[in-house]
Formats: sequence, C-alpha cells, structure tokens
Amino acid sequence: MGTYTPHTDDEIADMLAFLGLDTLDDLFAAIPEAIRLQGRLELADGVGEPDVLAHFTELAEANLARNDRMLCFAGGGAYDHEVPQVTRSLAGRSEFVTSYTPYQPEVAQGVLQAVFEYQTLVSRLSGLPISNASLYDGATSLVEAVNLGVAAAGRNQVWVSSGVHPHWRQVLATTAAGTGHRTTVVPLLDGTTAWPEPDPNDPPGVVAVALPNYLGCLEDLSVARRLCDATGAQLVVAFDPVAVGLLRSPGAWGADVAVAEGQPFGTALGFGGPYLGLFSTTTAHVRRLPGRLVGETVDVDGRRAYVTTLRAREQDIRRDKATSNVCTNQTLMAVTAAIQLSWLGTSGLVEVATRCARGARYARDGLLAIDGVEPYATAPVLREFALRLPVPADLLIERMAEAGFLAGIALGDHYQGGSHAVLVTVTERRTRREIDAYLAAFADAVRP
Amino acid sequence: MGTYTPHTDDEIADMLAFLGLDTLDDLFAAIPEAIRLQGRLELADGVGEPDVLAHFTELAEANLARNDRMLCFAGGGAYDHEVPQVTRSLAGRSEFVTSYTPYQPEVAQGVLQAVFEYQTLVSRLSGLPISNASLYDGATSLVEAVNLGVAAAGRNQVWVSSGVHPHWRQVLATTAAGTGHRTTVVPLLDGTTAWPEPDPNDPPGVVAVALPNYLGCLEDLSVARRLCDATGAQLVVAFDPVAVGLLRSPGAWGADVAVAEGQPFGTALGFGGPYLGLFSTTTAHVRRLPGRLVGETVDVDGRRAYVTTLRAREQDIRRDKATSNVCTNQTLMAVTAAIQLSWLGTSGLVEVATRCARGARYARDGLLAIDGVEPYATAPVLREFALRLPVPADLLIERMAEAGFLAGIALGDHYQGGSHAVLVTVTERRTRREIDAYLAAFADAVRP
Amino acid sequence: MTGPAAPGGRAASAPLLGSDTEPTVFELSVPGRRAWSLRTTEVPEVPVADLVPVAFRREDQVELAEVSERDLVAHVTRLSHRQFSVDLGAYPLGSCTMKYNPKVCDAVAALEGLAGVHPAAPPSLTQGWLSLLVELERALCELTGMAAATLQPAAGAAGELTGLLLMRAWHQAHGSVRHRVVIPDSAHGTNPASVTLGGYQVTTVPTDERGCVDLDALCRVLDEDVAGIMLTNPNTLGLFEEDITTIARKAHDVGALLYYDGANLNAILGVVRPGDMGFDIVHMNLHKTFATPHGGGGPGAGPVAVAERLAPFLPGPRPVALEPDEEGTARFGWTVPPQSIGRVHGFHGNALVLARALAYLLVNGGDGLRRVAELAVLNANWLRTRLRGTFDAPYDRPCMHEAVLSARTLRDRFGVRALDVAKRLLDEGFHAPTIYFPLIVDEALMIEPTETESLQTLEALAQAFERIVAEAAASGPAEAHAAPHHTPVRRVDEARAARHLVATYDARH
Amino acid sequence: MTGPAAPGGRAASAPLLGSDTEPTVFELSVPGRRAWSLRTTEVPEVPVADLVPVAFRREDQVELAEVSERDLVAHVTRLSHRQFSVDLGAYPLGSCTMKYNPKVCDAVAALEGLAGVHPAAPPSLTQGWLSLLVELERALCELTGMAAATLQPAAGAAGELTGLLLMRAWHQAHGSVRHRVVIPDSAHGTNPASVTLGGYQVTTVPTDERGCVDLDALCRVLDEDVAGIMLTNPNTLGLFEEDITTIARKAHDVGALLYYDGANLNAILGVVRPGDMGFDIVHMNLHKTFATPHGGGGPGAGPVAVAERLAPFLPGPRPVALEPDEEGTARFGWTVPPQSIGRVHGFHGNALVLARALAYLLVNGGDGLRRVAELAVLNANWLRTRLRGTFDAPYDRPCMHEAVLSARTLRDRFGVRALDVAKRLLDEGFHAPTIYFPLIVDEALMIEPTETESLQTLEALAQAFERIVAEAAASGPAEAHAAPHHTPVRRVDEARAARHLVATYDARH
Ligand SMILES: Cc1ncc(COP(=O)(O)O)c(C=O)c1O
Ligand SMILES: Cc1ncc(COP(=O)(O)O)c(C=O)c1O
Repeated sequence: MGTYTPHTDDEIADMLAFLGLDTLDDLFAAIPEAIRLQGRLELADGVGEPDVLAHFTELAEANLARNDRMLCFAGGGAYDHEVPQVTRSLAGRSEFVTSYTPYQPEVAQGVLQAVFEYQTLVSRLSGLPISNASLYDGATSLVEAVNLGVAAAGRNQVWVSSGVHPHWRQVLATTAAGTGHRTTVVPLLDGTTAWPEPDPNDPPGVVAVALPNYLGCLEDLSVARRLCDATGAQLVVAFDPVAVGLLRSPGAWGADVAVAEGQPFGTALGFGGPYLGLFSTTTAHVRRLPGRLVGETVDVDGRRAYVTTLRAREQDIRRDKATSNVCTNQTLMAVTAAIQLSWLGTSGLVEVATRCARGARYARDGLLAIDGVEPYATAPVLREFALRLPVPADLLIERMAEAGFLAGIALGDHYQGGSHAVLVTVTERRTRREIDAYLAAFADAVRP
Repeated sequence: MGTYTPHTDDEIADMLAFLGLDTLDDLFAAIPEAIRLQGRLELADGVGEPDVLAHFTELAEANLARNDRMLCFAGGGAYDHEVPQVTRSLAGRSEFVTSYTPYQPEVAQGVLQAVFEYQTLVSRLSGLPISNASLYDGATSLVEAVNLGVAAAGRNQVWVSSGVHPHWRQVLATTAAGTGHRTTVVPLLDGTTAWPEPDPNDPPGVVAVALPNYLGCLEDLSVARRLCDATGAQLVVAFDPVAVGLLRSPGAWGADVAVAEGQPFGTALGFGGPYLGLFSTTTAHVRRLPGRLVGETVDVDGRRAYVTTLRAREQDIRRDKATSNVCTNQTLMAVTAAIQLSWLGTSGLVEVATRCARGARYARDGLLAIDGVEPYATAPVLREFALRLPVPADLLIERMAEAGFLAGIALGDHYQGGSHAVLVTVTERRTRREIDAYLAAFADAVRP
Repeated sequence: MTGPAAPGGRAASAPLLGSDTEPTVFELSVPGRRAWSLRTTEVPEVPVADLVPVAFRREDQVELAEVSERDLVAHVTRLSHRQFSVDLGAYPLGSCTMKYNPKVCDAVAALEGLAGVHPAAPPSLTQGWLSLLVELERALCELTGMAAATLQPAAGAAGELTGLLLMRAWHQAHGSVRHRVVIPDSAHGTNPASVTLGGYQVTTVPTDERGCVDLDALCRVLDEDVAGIMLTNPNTLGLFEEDITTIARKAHDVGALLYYDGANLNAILGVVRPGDMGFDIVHMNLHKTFATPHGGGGPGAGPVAVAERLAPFLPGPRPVALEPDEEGTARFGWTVPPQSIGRVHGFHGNALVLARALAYLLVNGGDGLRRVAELAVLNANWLRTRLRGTFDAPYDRPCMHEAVLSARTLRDRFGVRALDVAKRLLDEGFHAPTIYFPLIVDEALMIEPTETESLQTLEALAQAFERIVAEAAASGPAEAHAAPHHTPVRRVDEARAARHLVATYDARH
Repeated sequence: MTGPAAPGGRAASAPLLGSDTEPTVFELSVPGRRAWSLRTTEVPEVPVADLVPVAFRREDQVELAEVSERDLVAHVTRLSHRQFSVDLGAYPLGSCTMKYNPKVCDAVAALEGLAGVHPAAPPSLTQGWLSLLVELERALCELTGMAAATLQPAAGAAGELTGLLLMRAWHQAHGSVRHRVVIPDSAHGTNPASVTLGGYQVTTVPTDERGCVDLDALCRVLDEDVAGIMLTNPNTLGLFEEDITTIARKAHDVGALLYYDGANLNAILGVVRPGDMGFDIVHMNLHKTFATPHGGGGPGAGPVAVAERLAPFLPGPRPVALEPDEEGTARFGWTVPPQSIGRVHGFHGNALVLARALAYLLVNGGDGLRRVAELAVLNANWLRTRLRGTFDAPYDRPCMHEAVLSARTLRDRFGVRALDVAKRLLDEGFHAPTIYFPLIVDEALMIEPTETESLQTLEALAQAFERIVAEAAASGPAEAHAAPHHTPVRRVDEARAARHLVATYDARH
C-alpha cells in the first residue's frame, strides 16, 4: 500500500469523530448499496517503490529499440535531437513540474513568463505573430488549425496534401466525423503535392500542406498560397521547426496558420508522448485561437506581469461556443522548448539544422550508392528522405535492428509502393562513423 | 572550447579598452616572462559536451562492478542501501548543490536549517549531544576524534582496536606522523578486541574501538569504557549508523566521541566518495569540536534563524591554534543524510537495520552450510560477517564476478589468514531470491 | 560601455531577495553569446548553399535569444522561484485534484529504456512499452468497471471528444441519427465544448436544490434524439449523484449512452465503479487521479474506457496481448478495432504520463487506491464541516472529495468576494481554491484538499480562511482587496492584458 | 483535535509567499507517519530478539522525524527557497571562485556506471574508474607543471595537510630535522592550521606595501630549520607574487620546499604553472577552479601534485596505467609508492567530484582553460577599476582573478562597515563578497567575479555597490545597518547563538 497519505490511525479516528461518523465506510453513505463495489478490486495490493521501479526497469530493458542501444535513423515527426543536461535540469525543476495551470497569476509568474517567452520563440520560428501556449501535439495542432480555418473561411471543404504526416491526416479524419468537415487528400507527384483545379462551386475553405513534407521533400508553397488567394481559402502549413532554421518560414510563404510538432526542442522521444503542438496564426485570427494565450500586463504597483488572456475564447467561459475544447495542454513541454531554444540560440538552431542536413546528405549519397536502393522521389530534400528498396521495408528494419540501428520508418500503405520504401532521418547527433556503419549494415540488409 | 563564458569579442575589446590594455595577454604583465608558459598546454582542445558525456559513458561501461549489473554483497564502510528518488530529487536541488558555505546566514537559511536538522539526527543516532556539520568521511572523523581525545586527555598514547576499519587506521597512522601521536594497534581475539593491561607509566590517552567492528562482530564496549575510566582516557567509538537502529548507541556505552561513515544515508557508493564523516561528542568537548557547527538564534525581528557558531574554534579565526584545519566539509552529503533519515523516520531506520540483519543471518547460515566455508570468528555478528574460505578470497571474488556478484571484500593482509577470508555484507536491498542465487554461485566458486 | 542587455547573474528578481521584475530571456540576449554545445561528428561540411535550393532558403536567421548557459540557468531558476507548486505547499484547487506526486514516478519516466524509444519502432523492438500499456489498460478497466480502453487521448478534454466520437460512431453503426447531448448546468466547460466538436448540440439540465441533477428536468429532455448524457459523479459540487442508476436506466431506455467525466474519480476509487453505475463510456484524468504531475498546465493523459459493446469502435492502433510464444513468453502487438473511429493522437498518447500513472497504481495497489478515496473524502468533509460556519454552505450535506462553499454573505456584508478570499489566501501560504466554478453557485469557493494533505495542514488552511473572514469583519475589505501582498507581483491587471494584447516580446512596442 | 505538529503543506515560509519561519522536520513529525518504502525481499522474518543478543540491543528506538513524503518534499523544497546559490545569481565571494558549474557534469556524476561502483571492488572490475583517475591526474600535472599527484585529499585543507606530511617525509628521508614552516600574513586560515597538524610551527612573514610577500623579511626568517614555505600565487590579495622565482631559489638554497596553495589557480590556467615558478608541492581546489559545485560547503576535492623527487612519498594506493594487454588495450591498477606517507582518505578520495572536474577539463580543453583564466582576470580588473573610486583601494594596481578593496573610508566617514555593505548587497540581489579577509586589510571587501559573469552583471554589481555608498553618503548608515531587508530572515544575532548554544533541536528547551 502506498505511503503518500499522512493520516495516522489516531488522526483518522479523531476526524471521523469530528464528523460524527464511526467508520471510513460511513463517508460513502450517499452511494447506493446496490452499486457499491463488493469485495476488492482485482488489482494486486500495493508494493514497495523499489519493486515497482524494478518492474519498470524490466519493461525498459525489453524495449530493444531504446535509443541508448540502437542508433536512431528514424524521424517522421519524432526526432533524436540532443537534449543537454541543462534543459533536463531546468525543465525538471519541481516548481514547473508540480504546479497547476496558472489560474492565480500572482503566484504563477514563473510558468507564465516561460510560456510568454515560448510564444515569442514559436512566433519567430513560424513567422506568424500570434502563438498559443501549446496544444497536445502536431496532429492536434493540425486539427485545431483546420477548425480555425473552416470557421474563418466559412467553408468546410478541406484540402490536405498527402505530404502531411499520415497520422496527422488520420486524426483529422477522426475528428472530421464530429465537425463534419469534408476532407480531400491531395496526392503527391514525385514528392510534391499535385494540387487539382478547384471546383468553383465547392472551393476549399482550408488548404493544408507540409514544409518539408513527410517524404522530406521541399515544396514550393507559393502554389498553395496562390490557390488560397484564388479561392479565399485559409493556408495551413505544417512545418518542421528545426528545418526552418534554414528554410523560409511559413509566415514568409504566406501561411494563415502554422502548426508543428515541438518535440525536437528538448522533449524525449518517449514512445510518442508527451509531445508539443506548436500553433501560430495571424493577428486577424487571434479571437479564433484555440487554447491558452499568455499576455503581458502590469500589477497594481505597475510592475511587469503576465497572465492568461483573451480567456473569453476558452471552454470554461464560452462553453459550447468556445474556439476549442482544450483545457490542459502541454505546458511543461512548452517550458522545455523555451529553455532548449534559448540554449540553442540564434546560432545553435542554424547549426543543428545544418548538421542535420549535412548528415542527411552524406547518408543519402551513401545509400543511393547501394545497389537496388533508389530515391523515392526526386524533389529536393533537407533532413529526411525516402528510398525505394529491393526488399520489404519491414524486413530491412528487422535486419538493421539486429545490427544495432533503427533504420527508419516503413512508408507502408500510406504511400504507393510504400511497403518497399523507407523514410530515413539523420540528426545532428549522428557522427560520420555512425553513418558509415549504418551504410555498411544497410548494404548487407538490402541483399535479397 | 567550453561555452561557459559569456564574453563576446566586442565586449572583450570594450573591457580591455576600459582598462587601457591592448590584448588579453597584457592582463598578465605582472607575471615574469621567463616563467610564462611557452606555447600551449599538452591538453587537447575543448570538445562538445556530448563528446565528453560519451567518453564518460564508455568509462562507466568499463566498470564491470557497477551496481546495476552486479549484485553487491560488499560493505566494509560503503553500503548498497536504497536511495529513493525523493532523496535524489531533493538533495539535487540546485540551491543546495551550487551554494557556498553559509557565510551570509540571511540568504543561507536553507542549508543552515538542513544542517541543524542533520546535527540533531546525528546526535540522536550517536547518543551524544553535540554533532558537527560533517567531516570528510569516517576515516577523517576518526582522526579528528583522536586529535580531540589526545588534546582532552593531554596524553598522546592512542590505543586503537584492530576491529576499527583498516583504512581508517591507516589514515590515522599517516596523520600521526604530523601530530606525533603514538598509536598502538590492539589485536582481536576471535573477533573482539583483546585489550592489554595499561602501563601505569604510559597509559593511553585515547582508546578507539568499533561497533560493530570491521569483521562485523559485536563487542562489549563496557570493557573499553572501564579501561578509560581506569586510565582517564577518552573513549572513541567508530559506529555503524545503520546498525544503531538496533544496537545500544555509542552514547549509551559511554563514548566520549562517536564517529561514523554517513554514506549509508542516501549517498551513492561512488567508488568511495564523496562520503560523509559523522562526528559527535559530549557537551564538555564542544569547544574542542573540529569543523563547523550550526546553532539556532534569532534575527533582529526575533524570528528563529540559524547560523554557524562557536566560530572561534575554526581555522579562519584561530589559525594555527584551531581545533582542526577543516574548512570545506561535506555539507551536501549532510543535507542528503538529513533528507534520507527523515524519509526513513523512526520506523524506517529500525526496518532497514532489521532487514540487513535478517538478510545477513539468512546468507550466513547458507554460506556456513557450504563445505569448507567456516566462520572467521565466533563472536556475534549483525549485518556483516567474515568467513574463512578453502580458496583465496581474490579468486572467489573474480569467480563470483563472472556469476554477477560482488561477493564481498577480501580481508587481505589486514587480518591473520586474511588472504583466504572474505567479509560479506547484506543490505535491505537483497531479496531472498538474490541471496539464494549468491549462495549457489558461492558454492561453485569455493570449489578448489 | 555596456550594451542594452540586462544582467543575467543578478538575483534581485528572485523572491528570496526582493521582488524586481525578471527580464525576459530576450533582454538577457547579447549577439554572439551562446550556450549550445554539440558533438563532434566529422560529417563533411557541405556549405548551406549546396544543401538548400535558394528558392526555399531563408535569408535572415531566426532570431532567438543569445545567452550563456550561466545566464540561462539563473534566469530559469529565478523564474522557478516565482512559481507556486504542490512541492511548495497545499493546492486546494477544486476539480483539479492537486495531490502530491510521488517522486518514484519521475524515476520511472526517466528510464532511458522508456524515454528513449522512438514511437515508430516496430513491435518486435518495443515489447516493454506494449506490455506496459496493456497492463495499464487492464488496471484502468478494473478500476472503472469497463471492458476496454484507449490510452491515446492526451488530456481530459481529448478524452471527452474521443468519447463523443465513440458515441456518434455507435449510433451511426446502429442506424440512429441523434442530435443532442444532455449535460448538467454544473458541468465543466470542456463538456459542452467537446459536445460541439463531437457534432452535437448541448441540452443543459438544471441542478436541484440538493445539488444533484434535477431528475424531472432530465426526464423531460430525454428522448430518442439524445445521443448521450455526460455526467461526472461525484459531480462538480462534490456530491454523489444518488439517482445515478435511475438516470442510467432512463438514458438506456431511450437508447442514449451514459458518459462519465472522470475528473472526479479520486473520490470513488475502489468504492464504486462507473461501469457498475451504468456508464458506457468513461474518461479519466490521469494527471489528477493518478498523480502524474500537472506541469503548470499539462501534459496530462485522458484515457477512455468503454463497455464491451463499444470496444469495436475504439481508436486504433491499440496495444494488445498476443498469443504467448513457444516458450510461453507473453507477446504484444498492435491491433485496429474493426469499427475504429481512427486515431486521436499523433502517436500512442502521452506515453510517459501513462507510465507514471501505472507506477502510481502499482505502488498503491488495490488496497492503497481505496485508501486514497477514503482519505480524500475524509479530508474534504473535515474541512467542509470546519468551514460551514465561516462561509455559506449552499449544499450543506456530506460531500465526497471536494466541498463547494460560497462567499456570498461575506460579499454582501463586508464587500469581500471569492476572488479576494483567493488572493488573500496566497498571503497565508496556500494556493487559492477554485473560484466562480461551478457557475451555478454564487461566489463559489471550491475546495479540494486531496488525501495527501495532513490534518495539521487542513487545520492551518481552515484557520487561514477564518482569519480572512475575521479580518473582513473587523476592519473591512481593504486588506483583502489589496491582496496578495507577499507575492512576486501583486494583483495583476487582467483587463489590460486583454485590452492591449501583448502576447510576444516582439509585440511590446 | 490537531496535535502539536506543524502543518507540512503550507508554504507560508517560502520567500515566494512571505517570510514565516519554516518549522524543523521534528516539528512536522507525527508518531506513526512514514515516507519510507522498501522492496519486497521474502527473506525469513527472524525476530529482532534472535538477531541481536540482549546485551547489545537498544531498548528504545532512535527517534527520528516521522513525516509523509509529501511533507518532507514540501519542507525541503521550502528550505531550498530560503537559500541563495550560484544558480540564482552572482556570488562574488573572493577566494572562493564561485563560478557557474556546467550541468553536463551533473550528468557525468549521475552515470550509474560511475556512481554505482563499490570502492572495494578489485581493479579487474573497475577499469573505467582507474582510467578516469589516471587521466585526471595527468591533466592536473600538465596544468600545474608537476610530475605526479594524489587524488585522495577531500578538500583544500586536506590537500595542505597531505602536502605538509609529504614535506615532513621528504626531510625525514633526507635526514633533516626541521621545525618551521613560513607563511605570509595574508594566508588563508587553513594554511597555519595545517602547518600545526603537520607537526610544524608557523613563522609568519609580513606583506609589503605592494601587497606581496616582504622579501627581506622572508630572507631574515629563512634558514635550515625551515621545512618549507606555503604560498598562494596569485596571493589572497589577488596579486601575483612577482618575486616568486627569487623566493623559490632562496627556499631551495636552504633546503626548504615550496608549497603552492592552489585555491587561486583559476587566475593562471594555461598562463603560468606552479611547477615552472619553482613550486615543489601544489594542492588544487577542484571545487573552485574546476567548477565542481560547492554543495553549500562541500564536498570538494583537493588533489596534491608534486615534483618528480617527491613522487615516491605520495599517498597510496595510487591509480596507475599498467602495461597494455596482448591486444594493446590499456590496463590500469593500483600501486603504493615506495616511500608513501600512507592513506589520507578512507577510500580513493571524493571520486565523483573528481569525475566532474575531469568532465569540466575536457569540455574546456587546453584552449578553453586559458580562456577561463583570461576572462576571470579581465572581469576582476574591470570591476576593480570601476570601483576603485567607490571604495578604498589599498593595493591599487592590476590584480589577477580577484580584487581586494576596503570600506575604511566608508566606515570612518559614514559609519558603514564592510559587514553592512555585504548585508546591503544582499538586498540588491547579489551574494556578498568575502569580508574581513585577508586579515591584513582593514574593512576588507574581497571581490572575485569569476569568468562566468557577464559584463552586464558586473555593471549591475558595480552600480549596486555605488548605490550603497551613495545611500550612506546621502542619508547615513541607518539603511545599511538595518540591512538586509528582503531576505527570509533579517540580520541574524550571531553572538546569541554562541552565548546560548542550541546546536540540536533537542537542546532547544
Ligand atoms: C470536471 C472536469 N472535467 C473535465 C476536465 C478537463 O480535463 P483536461 O483539463 O485534462 O482536459 C476537467 C479539468 O479541469 C475537470 O475538472
Ligand atoms: C586561499 C585558500 N586556501 C585554502 C583553502 C581551503 O580549501 P578547502 O576549503 O577546500 O579546505 C581556501 C578555501 O576557502 C582558500 O581560499
């Protein structure tokens, strides 16, 4: 049994006496007898903390893909970037970890200011002036962006490039069942989106595209922007926040909303979560913003202070008319990202993006020199790229795992011929020696 | 090159200009040219933090005896006790880790109060009313205790039981070269100290004994106490601070000074350091106390406050007449011990001590059932015990390491027949299953 | 000589030493400074121009802050000193279950073998994670009395939306077109917002004078157009809905599903289960009930458990136990339920939060969890009874894990509002309770002490409330209106923040 | 109803919220509470009576605190909020080198493969540790220009005593009986105290008007009875002893050894080496120069490096590189030097502190370490120059890593002493400088900014000093005497603590 409650038997007896009750069971008198749990839960009794830690250590050992044992060449929305101890230490401070949503700004300036800095940093990355305090992950950011776009455009026809992360598109499809948005997935042609002519009777209200896209390819977003200009649609850009260290920002391409997965900034791979949905938009849309927003103000003494603001958009006030249902978000990851981005600074972001791109270039050149390995698309790539293989991608991944590499991600049924195609990612953590070993193992693994 | 300095080139130029200097080299004008370092240090240029972390990870991997891989049955002054995350988290708070000695009490109440609590806890363990703020380790505590005892008794003949940790005795011998103490090591007879009759012309000024002793044996300290009473010597007791959860305290046996190794309370094995020297004595000796002492007082508003006190004993004030030369001590380990002891609480200390003793009993019974394994001594033991082996202890340890156990510590040349004898320790962390596996491996390993 | 940058090594803004304003990291920035340090890779140094086609390349750099590690550490550490947290003191924030979060869960979440696993790694390489998720799902189903669960939703609201989409899929599969979801007027704001996103309209039912759903009113709005009823039980007044089985029967009679908002699950762990009350869909807030720390506003985790008949609709992929291998070793994999509504998270949910929750469940065990509920309810009732004379008690009967009181009389007699009480309580060394929620209670003070606070802390909290009321009675509202006095900043101008929106440092001028 | 225990969940004592007194953990204690949680072992439950013979058994229990994990965490976290630290702000504490400690070193010290190694494990199982220690020893020897080192001493003072015992062993081996050790009057208190413990008498030499050892006076006391001279260079006034080679020659001429107190090594890293100055024995304070954090007063590490001829006397066992094995892999072991003075630590020294120091050395590298010295000296001179008009500058010439100023005029004119300046500076958000040391400077203010503070921080610090002086000039000493005003407690009654000694909670009544 856990030891996190302070009550001694004497104190329990005193407290019950104060309430005029005999037993703890009496506390539940309001619960009809008929539905009360008879007997005990089918859960083992509590055990010691070390027992539990040992159990989890065993589970952890059973994960062969753990990053300290298998070199990671997988990306696809979850990246193996350097997380320095300084970020871990600071983001792990218990004042951040164990506080609630900053409902009382006077005792929550720590979190509020960190989120204010985060919003600023995200806006600088996205090139759009308004950023919220975070959403659950990249996928839910996309959903919220589309919801905003549909509301702003007043049309629920949504065109989504199939260059957008397949999982994100799936989440969009799931939620569209509730919102009623009509979603059209637009295919890629040799790595970039082949936008159709819009039907003048049913033009899109939202156009969503990725930068770079899931295959790692760079797309000319001015095409999508023109499409939006022509139809009055809202342009949603799902961007790689590391790649924008080198690439024109969504804002510069004319995005109305920019969303991203913020995991690359200091958050562990963690089997996919908790991650961080970045969300930026134009000032025009600020009252449609989903989630929390921190603003600067002053206290009664005129000192600078921060507070959550424009709260009238939110569910606790606007209820069924709210811009979104999000309440708890991913604040700790936002604080983490603010720390990590300040650790990187102006030069560090460029450095990381450049190193990723260099590593990817070096690996890709090496891989394409292997017999039977072909580019999946010829559009330019930056830090991820897809390859066609002479063997099933799943087989390659299993073989590479034995050699100590997480080789990449099978494109699978999300893309044509995807069962024999793999998405490869190189981060700044991969050394030349590691990439060389990867290339050698890859050459072995693609032998039929 | 490290990145821990904030100066930009522009700022350096500005600052030099302010000083009227041209180059950074000019800062060192006072240093005679002849002795200045010509060229560069033969140290590699700085590298990235991840490179260094990778280097240390490799070194760490090369330590086969690491505790997460090899079950620890070694003790001898360094114990594998449970260190819960709560102790790690709290003791790791950067306010404790990165602060200096509390020279400014107004901004150091955190450390000062924690040390005050530590002193209280140590006094309750030792049974003596005055405890200092820590010394380097058990060995240096012994040295300081002997120094205090000699000064108090006015005689420098020191009798040390060979039941005291052999390393501690060695450190005592090393420092005796400076202090001039004359040290007599008194042998053990079947596990307990065989005190000789004192020479009336040269009686001991200090008598030092261990509780339990290095072989794990319990000694009747009233013998040593009577010896002290008869000669006017000071009784120094080196005690196991976990074992006193079950045993009469040094204070109860009549010790004048009690010292111990405080590592068992939340400090990592850490290849032997940093550890924690506990030091307690009677009120009569408070002005002879080595090291720092925290006392309670009030601030100008009458609020309770803590401060280092009786400073006139210390080296920075008393200089060559100081009670000791200790300045920096092991404060962080003292804070850690205060946390860990409060985590254990009254019942936890007893529980840990009892579990150690039970594990030791169970293991010892099993080991003595193995052919050729004999008790090294017949005196009663608690949580450690020594065994005679049919094979060299070093061989046993190497063989057991292959089976995944740190089998114990060879008694070596510190004790008669020690090359074929091993000291075994069982802590509360060892499960029955682990002990059973250890017994089976042991039975194999002692086959000639 | 010095630039316009602010000093980074000065602690004046730490409450320990005063109450200056902490500069933003942008004000600490000096061009050319850096903290980053990356590994030596020896990868060929291709110039950027050769890596990025000019059409895609940015011309400027993304301007971030340029600070030393030293200044970054000092800045963030000082920010942390301006932040209240459970680890500093009690947080009796109703509806939020701000209990103590055991540190052992931090150790679990930090295990490299969990934290370092890429979500796209195949099942053969992630058996540990799959096993963990399956174990957690089973435990949550046992606790709620449900058949199956999805662990994907990232928070309570995400769970609600998932539940509503399940509801929709269920009705659709049964050829039934429905438009409304019924919720009580005391419901949390996420409930109606989720209903809208689920494509339904909200029908609100009032609360009766006993603080429960008005059963007659409910019956009046219940018909075959109702897809479901969303309830939390205990409800947001901290009261148990005693008619729950009747409500369930009525709902099921018209073919509606009963949805359980699990934010208040802490009160009933091991005592009564939503499934046994008749609920069909249940979300849980692991970041409330199962002590995964709240992180200043997240991350959370909002798993959704359902009755057997709804299991085929759950989001996928779901972790499942497969046939054991030849040697009898358990094997795990992924499956997509046959009528799955689809993914609701980019990967598998907030996995490390899930791991923390399982650790908490296992340390406590079945026996410990029941104890949690008992003591949470004991603490709440002790405090309620202690304070019923100090404040108004609009629903004056035994509560579950939280008690809703009201500062109505205090306002009317002395001009001190719930907001003022909250702010003054900060000066007393406690976090404020939830105020003005539920909306149906005038000047609501919603107090949830949780089971991890001691009797001594409750006593101190009660005395603090009493002092605030006594102060108002003795010397009027001035002190309370001016409160808080001892916080890093004093009362904050919220209206100004909305009027002159400054949501980034760049918007300051 | 409530016992006498204090509430644990109340943050009133955290400076964030006010400035109450934090109760001691004993006051939070309630019999029967617990936080501990141990593993399930299934070891047979032999009763205690069977485990401990009655003659040795204690009858009572050791009374410790009985608190919940929640209350323990809150208590210690609140204590941490009452503590200044480098991570909060600048610490210009002269002679202490309170620089920023890179967090990467925490990661190194936490590696289970280092932290989890038992010190008695044989060399075959601890090759990583041995290799680490050998690597560190080499680096330290290179930095100091010495031949060999011991890593055992746990702090600077332990290093000093080790050095003096080496000195003694050396003379003894050479049949020379000597009684005195010479130290300057500016020396740190550990120097004379260590001399006494080393069995020598202290002969003090004065400082000349330039702030250096008075060479004539030194020559007068130097004879064949002098075992050695202990110096720190730069000395405790922050000045470089320019005559060092002369001093070395004179010392060696009479057969004395020259000892280097390395507390101030930060100033000369990569610029000049003690060995090249003529020193024979050098201790280092890794917790100053090599950024191993100070822990509120320790742990430190005080390795001692020596010239070739002293190496045979070093403490043992020493880690050494052995012949590589057949495959050319480096192997490491332990050796005891032939004339070893013996052990000076229970095991191998403060090993995890040593690991941190090596990590710092490797990240910085040879180039970075020189940079450290340059910028430490640059910062100190900038501040000295900036403040020489504000305070008295008793030795008004370029300094090395720290500057000693004096508040003499301030005291004489306005009644504000160095102590008052120090306390008032706390209100300004900085830690105080070292005061009243070295003893030879009246109203000494010893300021060491270190290289990790920025120009902006130095500027703010200078302005803070200036404000304090201006305040005294404008409105007298009252504010300064009453300072600090914004700290968790205000000026503390030190005399009372000594008069009525209360050194444990149990001594309170
Ligand atoms: C009753 C109730 N329902 C739902 C929620 C929403 O949960 P979340 O914030 O995790 O989205 C909350 C959170 O405060 C709540 O109190
Ligand atoms: C000049 C000088 N020498 C020696 C020492 C003693 O070092 P330690 O405190 O590590 O024993 C110090 C420490 O403050 C010092 O400043």
